[in-house]
Amino acid sequence: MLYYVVIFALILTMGLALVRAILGPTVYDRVLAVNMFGTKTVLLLSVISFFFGRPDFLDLALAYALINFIGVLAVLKFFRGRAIDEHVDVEAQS
Amino acid sequence: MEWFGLFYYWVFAVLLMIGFYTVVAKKNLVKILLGLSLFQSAVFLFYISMGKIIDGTAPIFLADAPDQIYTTPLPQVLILTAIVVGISTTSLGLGIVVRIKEEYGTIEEDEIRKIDHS
Amino acid sequence: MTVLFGGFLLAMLVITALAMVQTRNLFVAVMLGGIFSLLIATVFFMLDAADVSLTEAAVGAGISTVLFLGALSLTSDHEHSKTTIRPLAIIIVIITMLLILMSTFDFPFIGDPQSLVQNHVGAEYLAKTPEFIDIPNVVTAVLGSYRGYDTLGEVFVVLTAGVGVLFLLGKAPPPGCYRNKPADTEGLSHYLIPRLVGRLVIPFLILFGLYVQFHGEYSPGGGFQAGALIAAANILYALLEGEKSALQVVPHKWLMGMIASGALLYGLVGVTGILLGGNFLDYSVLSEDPVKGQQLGLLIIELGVGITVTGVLLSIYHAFASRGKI
Amino acid sequence: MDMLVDIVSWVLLLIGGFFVFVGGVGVLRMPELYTRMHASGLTDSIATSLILVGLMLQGGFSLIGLKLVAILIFMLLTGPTSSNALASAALLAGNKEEGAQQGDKKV
Repeated sequence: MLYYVVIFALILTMGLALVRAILGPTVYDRVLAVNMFGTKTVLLLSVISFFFGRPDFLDLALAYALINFIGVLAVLKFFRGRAIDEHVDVEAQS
Repeated sequence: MEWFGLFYYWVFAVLLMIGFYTVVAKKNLVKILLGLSLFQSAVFLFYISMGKIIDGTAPIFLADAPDQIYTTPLPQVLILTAIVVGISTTSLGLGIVVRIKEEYGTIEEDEIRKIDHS
Repeated sequence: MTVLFGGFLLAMLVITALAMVQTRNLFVAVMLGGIFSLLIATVFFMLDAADVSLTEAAVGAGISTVLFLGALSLTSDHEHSKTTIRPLAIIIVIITMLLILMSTFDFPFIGDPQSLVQNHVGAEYLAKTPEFIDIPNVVTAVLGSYRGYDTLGEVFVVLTAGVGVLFLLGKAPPPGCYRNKPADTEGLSHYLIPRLVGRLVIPFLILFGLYVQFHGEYSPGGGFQAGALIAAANILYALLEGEKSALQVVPHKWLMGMIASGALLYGLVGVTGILLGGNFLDYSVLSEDPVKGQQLGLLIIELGVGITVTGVLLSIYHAFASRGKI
Repeated sequence: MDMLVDIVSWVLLLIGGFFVFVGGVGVLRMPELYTRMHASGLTDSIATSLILVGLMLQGGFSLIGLKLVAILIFMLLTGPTSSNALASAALLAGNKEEGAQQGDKKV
């Protein structure tokens, strides 16, 4: 069964991304790792649902494919809010 | 190979205790809430791993396989509702943390205690 | 081999949890929490819990991260306290862990067909569902029909939590604790590409939410998951276009109505059962044919659950996002 | 004919798995943020396409195939967009080290 090979590659890559998420060094590296982890999860769920012989469970992968995006946008918004805060601070000091 | 079946329970115990330690030892309130959700997830894992059955599949009937064994649905039902309840109670906790920050100016437990005693 | 994969995933789960507790940057902790959620959803799927995995997918990766980030932007994303190692806490934790680990040796092995969990009511639910309710997804059947009281209780817990958040954050903040930022009217409209793609995704997200809601009897899904997905679609709109436009699409008044009416709908189905001569939450009297009645009841209560969950999650998000802005 | 489809699908899956792994190594080993983003962004798209097309050949024409197409389309849309959003967030903040930003060297 060649599914094993694909699942193994995906889980190994998830491990590598996890190492990157823990090491950092910047927060953006971690967000990148989380994003990559999300894509790998979608692929892993699709492959596993074929591997288990229940391909009707692709709904899960579809849900993740749609939802993962929101996290990254929230991060973008979070940083934008903080940048505006810093800007206000600088203006208040001058 | 059979002893490996207990591995899920061991991970449950370790995760539960990581969450417990965070709740007991950490002083940042948001961190405590994160620890609480870890604790919760550990319990979820425990319930779901209890429900697993060998050679079983998810409890959604297949039309063309009369002899298929299915995993028991009850733990899944309990955990399914608990996940959504968990996120709403966690956000209630976050609401309290935000209010504490507004009143005290900090979300560290020891600093709050200092302000209370002075 | 599957066991090996499970072992890998569980090991990663523990490593993520440790890293999450150890880091002092709360933003990083929230990001690692996202990874934790993705991992545990995969583990749930490997343990044959497709519905639970879908719930974790809908709630954990998107909404949970968004809510935690919203709270962090109102407080602070850095843990100030010095990390003092507390010996007493560690000793207590280790002793408790050893006790739990010792007790695991008395547990049945994972997947043991002889264990109590497999032979109690669960087996009965599996055996009786085709006869009484006749839908393929037993999880939905147990959720709505056999354990309808539980689910009603859970819906009211969700409702109470939502009302609690609204009470806590409904009062205007004390003066001077936020810099009175202008309300977010533009969202991420500076970022053309995310905005364009996001707007493209939203309708499909809602469509998928409705599919999960109404196809929940035949595939993984149901009111809880659908509620989270539709709330996520609206949160995506709020992120892209700003709070104000999102509140124009679904105003506060509607949200309040949704929170109450979903739970009420659920309760009303129960009361209708009494009026038609059955018990509370007994759906078989809703139609001539008891099986049809059960299916009708399930459809309506799932709708009620979905409406309440959408309303609660959305109003919690708005409460956090519009805090401290004029 | 079935045999041929199977072989093609396996080959696609294997190449996809290879690219997944290459992307993982790239994210771990590349020296700084933008190169890492390059590694993950490119391999994500190609690996997703290869693996999902491979699965599509296994699934055939059905609801399953349709769902796979939907997953593929959304992944191809949102993946690069997330990379773009992340890169703009990093540029906006000047991609400072966490330590410099928060006065805390060890995180």
